Amino acid sequence: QPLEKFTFALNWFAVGDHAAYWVALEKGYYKAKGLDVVLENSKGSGDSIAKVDSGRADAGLADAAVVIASIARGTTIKDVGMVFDKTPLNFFSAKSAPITKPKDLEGKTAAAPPGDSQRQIFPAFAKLHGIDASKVSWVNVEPAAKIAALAEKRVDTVGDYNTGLPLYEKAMGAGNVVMLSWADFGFDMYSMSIMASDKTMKERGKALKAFLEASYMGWRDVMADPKAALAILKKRVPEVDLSVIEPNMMIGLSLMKTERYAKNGIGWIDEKKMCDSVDLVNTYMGLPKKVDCKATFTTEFFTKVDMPAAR
Amino acid sequence: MTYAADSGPVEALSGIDLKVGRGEFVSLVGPSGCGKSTLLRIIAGLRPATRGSVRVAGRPVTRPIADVGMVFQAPILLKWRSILDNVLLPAELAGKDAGRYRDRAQHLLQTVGLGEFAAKLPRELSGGMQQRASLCRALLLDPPLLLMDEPFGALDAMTRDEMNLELLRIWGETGNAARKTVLFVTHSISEAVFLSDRIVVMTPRPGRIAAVRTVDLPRPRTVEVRASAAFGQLSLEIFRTLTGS
Amino acid sequence: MTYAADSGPVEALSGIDLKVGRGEFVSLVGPSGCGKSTLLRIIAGLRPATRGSVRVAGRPVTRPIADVGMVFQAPILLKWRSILDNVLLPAELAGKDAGRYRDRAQHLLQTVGLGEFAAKLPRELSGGMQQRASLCRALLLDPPLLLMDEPFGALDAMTRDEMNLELLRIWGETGNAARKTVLFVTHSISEAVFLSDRIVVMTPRPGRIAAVRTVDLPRPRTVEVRASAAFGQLSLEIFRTLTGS
Amino acid sequence: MALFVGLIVVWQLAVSLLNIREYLLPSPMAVLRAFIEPETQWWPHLWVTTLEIIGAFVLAGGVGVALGVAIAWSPRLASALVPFLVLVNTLPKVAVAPLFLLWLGYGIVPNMLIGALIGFFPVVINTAVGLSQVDPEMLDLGRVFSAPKWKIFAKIRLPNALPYILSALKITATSAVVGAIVGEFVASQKGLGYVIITTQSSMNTPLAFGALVWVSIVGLALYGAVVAIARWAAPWAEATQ
Amino acid sequence: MALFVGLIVVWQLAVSLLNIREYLLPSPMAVLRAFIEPETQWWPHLWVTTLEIIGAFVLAGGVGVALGVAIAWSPRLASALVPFLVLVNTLPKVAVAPLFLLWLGYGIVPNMLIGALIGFFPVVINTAVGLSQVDPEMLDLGRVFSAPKWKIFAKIRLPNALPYILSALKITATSAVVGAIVGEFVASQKGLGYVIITTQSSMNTPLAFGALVWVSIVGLALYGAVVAIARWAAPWAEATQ
Ligand SMILES: Nc1ncnc2c1ncn2[C@@H]1O[C@H](COP(=O)(O)OP(=O)(O)OP(=O)(O)O)[C@@H](O)[C@H]1O
Ligand SMILES: Nc1ncnc2c1ncn2[C@@H]1O[C@H](COP(=O)(O)OP(=O)(O)OP(=O)(O)O)[C@@H](O)[C@H]1O
Ligand SMILES: Cc1ncc(C[n+]2csc(CCO)c2C)c(N)n1
Ligand SMILES: [Mg+2]
Ligand SMILES: [Mg+2]
Repeated sequence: QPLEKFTFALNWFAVGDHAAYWVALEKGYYKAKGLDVVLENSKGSGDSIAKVDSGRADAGLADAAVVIASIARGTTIKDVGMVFDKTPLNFFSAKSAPITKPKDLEGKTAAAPPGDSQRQIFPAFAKLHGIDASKVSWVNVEPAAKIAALAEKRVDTVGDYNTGLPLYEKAMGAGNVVMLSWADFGFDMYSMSIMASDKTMKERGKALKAFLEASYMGWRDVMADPKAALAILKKRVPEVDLSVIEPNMMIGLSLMKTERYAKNGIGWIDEKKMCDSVDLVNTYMGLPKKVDCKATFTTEFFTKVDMPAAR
Repeated sequence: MTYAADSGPVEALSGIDLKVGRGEFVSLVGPSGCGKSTLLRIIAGLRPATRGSVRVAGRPVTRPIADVGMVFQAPILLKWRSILDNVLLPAELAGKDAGRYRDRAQHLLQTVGLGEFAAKLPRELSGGMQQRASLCRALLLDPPLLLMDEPFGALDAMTRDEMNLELLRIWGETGNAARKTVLFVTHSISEAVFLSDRIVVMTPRPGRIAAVRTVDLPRPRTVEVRASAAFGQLSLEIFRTLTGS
Repeated sequence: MTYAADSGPVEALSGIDLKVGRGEFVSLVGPSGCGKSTLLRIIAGLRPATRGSVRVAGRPVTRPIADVGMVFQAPILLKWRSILDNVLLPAELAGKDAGRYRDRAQHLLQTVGLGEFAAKLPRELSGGMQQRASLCRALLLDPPLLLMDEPFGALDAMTRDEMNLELLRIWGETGNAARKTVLFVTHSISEAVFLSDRIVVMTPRPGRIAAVRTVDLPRPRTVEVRASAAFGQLSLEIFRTLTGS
Repeated sequence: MALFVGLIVVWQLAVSLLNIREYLLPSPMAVLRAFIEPETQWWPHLWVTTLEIIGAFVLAGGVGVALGVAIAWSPRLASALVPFLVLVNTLPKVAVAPLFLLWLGYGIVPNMLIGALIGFFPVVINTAVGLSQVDPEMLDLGRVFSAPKWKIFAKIRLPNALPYILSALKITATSAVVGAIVGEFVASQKGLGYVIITTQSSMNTPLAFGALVWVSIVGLALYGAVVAIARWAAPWAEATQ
Repeated sequence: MALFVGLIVVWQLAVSLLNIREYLLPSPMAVLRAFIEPETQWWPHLWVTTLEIIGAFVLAGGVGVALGVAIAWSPRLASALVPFLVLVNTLPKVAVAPLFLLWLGYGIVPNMLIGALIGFFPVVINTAVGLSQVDPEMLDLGRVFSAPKWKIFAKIRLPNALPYILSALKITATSAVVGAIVGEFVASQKGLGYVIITTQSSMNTPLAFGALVWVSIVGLALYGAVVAIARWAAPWAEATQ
């Protein structure tokens, strides 16, 4: 029986966040379910969403905030699984001028590519902590220049997933990077998620479900044996530098090893949290129309894959 | 004919009324800047006349005419082509098979003493050699009408005399082939007298026709004709008309 | 002097041995392609001689010499400059104050009949007019040595005669200013005889010196001199040397 | 003009008929709406970007001509400089964005520099080639009047190369526009590139296209200005457009 | 050559003395190590990118000359086409590349197209200008031999414009390199641009610079080839470099 082709659009170039898909590929989980999976790089969530929505890819990775916003702009995609259960949204700063609490942000200059959720959702974070969002001045930077912007003190802080810590430490020295993780300050919102198009959901539901299950099995294996997962990643994408990708992946895993995932399985989407996230986007992102929470996600294709016991 | 220019118009020609018969050899002489080159260009259809009209072979000239061989005052050789390929240019431009004209081109170059230079580039030739090459180019397609702007101006006396004889042969002075019609600009009165059936003498700018002289010297013209008293007399008369003395 | 080219070397000059005195007017005549232009270029230091050497004012020539006025065979006017600015070019190039030469330039243009054309661009001039403009350019700085390559080739007989007289005046035939040294290439034997102290006759390529004739006609040269029997005799002799007859 | 209108009609039809999503390619109508929407403050962005473009253009032109002259001046200089310039020009500028940020920081001047860096090469090459495309007889003319080499450059070679240089400036006018925008992509707080990247990543594509319309307007204006200046500076080099 | 060695020495010294962090600008030694590291399989990447570059170059050259001829051919065509081409060229390709790739898909051919899109403009402008820079007497020559307009174009205008076209091709050679890499930045599974962006996102800067070294080598080789071909195709247009 011939394999069914399934294209999965990653949200970026190879990083630790993507380890599971390479592991599932390497271990033949996709093949076992009759899928011939192709992993494609993208340049950010907008790019991966466009690919999925236009049918160039069948499913993909994207930040939930961007997924929600895109629905307001006419895409017909939905989140079908979650990657990070805890939010990775975060500000990095230098130890010499640390930003340890939200109030510190006032009067500072922050850099981020405009597409990053930190940038888009910041007004919500500011509101939550009663800081004046207009007192933070934003600089647009090319993703490749984010780290340099902070390391070379061109800005006071950079908004970036906390999974990026090892990259910043590589540039600035271990212990010289200060994090302000939004999750630590009562801000809970979905972020990295798996989305699929209506077309895939309607016409290829079985394949989608199979893909998700195999991917979660990949995640399970990554959690069980990160070293082996990294070896696979390195084999598949020899250009990565494991010395930073390893800790990068480990932080990602820490965002997944939650009560919720332990209970419901890897990739579970919690309706309340999702709807809260939609509310935030509706309120703060200046969308042309409000998005209905129901229209943004479905757990129809979810298969429970148990998370290995935390070690 | 008036040239419009940023620096003001220049009236180059005025009230030119001239009829040249088929097979006739007519020379134009006149002071520098009187409009000889302009006149040839108008006849060839390269420039529109500001006033008046030109007819060639009965048809009014409104755009470049066909079947004409033109020797410009400057050689205007294409610097990226060998001399031979420059001579072959008219065949290519007219959509003819250039290959079939190679022998003729080579032969023409031989005639003007450039046989060995066929493969050279224009810049490797002396001024006079370039001028001879451009003559060959004009002759390649054996056109019935020749417009020649000082074709021998850069040649030494001896080469020039040889070329004159060669031109008369090509024109059809001897033999019974149909003669070509030739309009020939020159600064040499004796050349004009030697070659022509008629000589048109022009006034300084704006060029008008000062006089038209018929040259009733016997043909074929030979060295003896040139040495004759009638030749000298005619030359002197033309000189006088030209200088207004 | 041998030109190296992809298509094989061309020997342009061979065994030239010539001494020109200060203030002398020497003409070069010879068949087209015999190396006259090449010789002038070598003397000016624009081309290195393959063999042998050239000395000007006692100094060996290894690079372009100073204080020389050169009229090239083609006018070579800069198309983006007006005629006046073209004539002023030598002053600018030599680092002199061009403003101080404006009157002289305008005057020179007047002399050659181009007074009204000072503001025109080169392409608005006829062939002969361009040549005259390039003559003015060579004369601008009043150089003691003039190298002239057929400066009057594109001119009608009458204008040419006027220019000849003007050149002699400039050279210093009359008056007691120091005469210029002139090397003058021409295809006109009578022009050479009329102007020169000596005439160098060259052979066909590779150019050698066939003969050097002293012209012992009285100066200042006038229309009468040209009509004299001695003039005719000399011209004929030169013609014979040239044609080898 | 007709072509333009036709193009816009085709665009509108394509979007309507093929049912293309607005976030991918908004219809001309949608772009127009975003463009004239009073909420968007275009002027500050337009001003910053225009400044950057003009600065980039002037820098690229000046440095390009200087380098072109240097290359044409001496073969030794050429063989040393050319590979280096080719190298600089083949380097994808976005890839070295962190270095820009390190050395130049962000703001108007760095973006000018990035724009100039993206646009200078055509001027160098065309200037060098143009300077070498001179009739040898004209050089003889200069040499015979014992002009020093630099004067021959200034009075003969350079004016002779002007059609080449002007041609390159037309090219560079458009590169300066792209360059300034790319500079804003690398790092910026204002400007049309900033608007494009910001709106694009929140999938507000109509507004991004509105900014692209401004970019095109500035580009066409600069191009038109260069063409006009070229015509005025070198009327003898009558170009067709 | 000497300049190159000098440059590398300066680079090494700067990195050592100024204490520049490796992630920003690795030392030449570090780059060399990454470059020759046997683990990295350069060939497949090099092959893909080289193909893209050559394709982009050939496309840009071909289409550019064709458009240049069209523009020089008729003033009406010019006034319709030029603004459109200027517009296309001022559009920052990085901004529209995702759109582009969405339509064309991913792979070698779309990246060739992006490269060609980035590189075609100099060829258009230089061709059009070159075609217009013909001595009017030469046109008279063509017309007097009753050549049809296209023959005058083919036999007189075009060879006469060759120095311009060749100059533009030199420029385009480098643009094609940047273009192919930019295309790979947007979407790719292979190629030097892929290596750069992948290594950059894991801060493996020495390897990214290793890829940049390859990019430069390919760029210099293509440039050298164009110069050599130019010299062979138009020996009369002796350029200085
Ligand atoms: N393209 C042009 N633009 C403006 N004026 C021109 C142009 N061509 C020629 N003229 C003017 O027209 C007049 C006649 O020029 P033309 O070239 O016909 O003279 P000519 O008789 O051939 O002179 P010559 O014997 O010196 O070649 C001159 O005054 C010249 O200045
Ligand atoms: N640049 C060059 N490269 C190669 N050969 C050349 C070059 N210039 C001249 N020659 C050759 O040198 C010889 C002499 O040329 P030169 O121009 O000196 O002749 P000339 O006596 O001035 O002829 P003319 O009276 O026709 O102007 C010719 O055979 C010519 O082909
Ligand atoms: C280690 C690491 N580096 C860069 C990114 C890129 N990135 C940061 S936020 C975001 C989503 C914006 O659309 C993306 C793609 C990443 N994910 N992980
Ligand atoms: Mg004339
Ligand atoms: Mg000569």
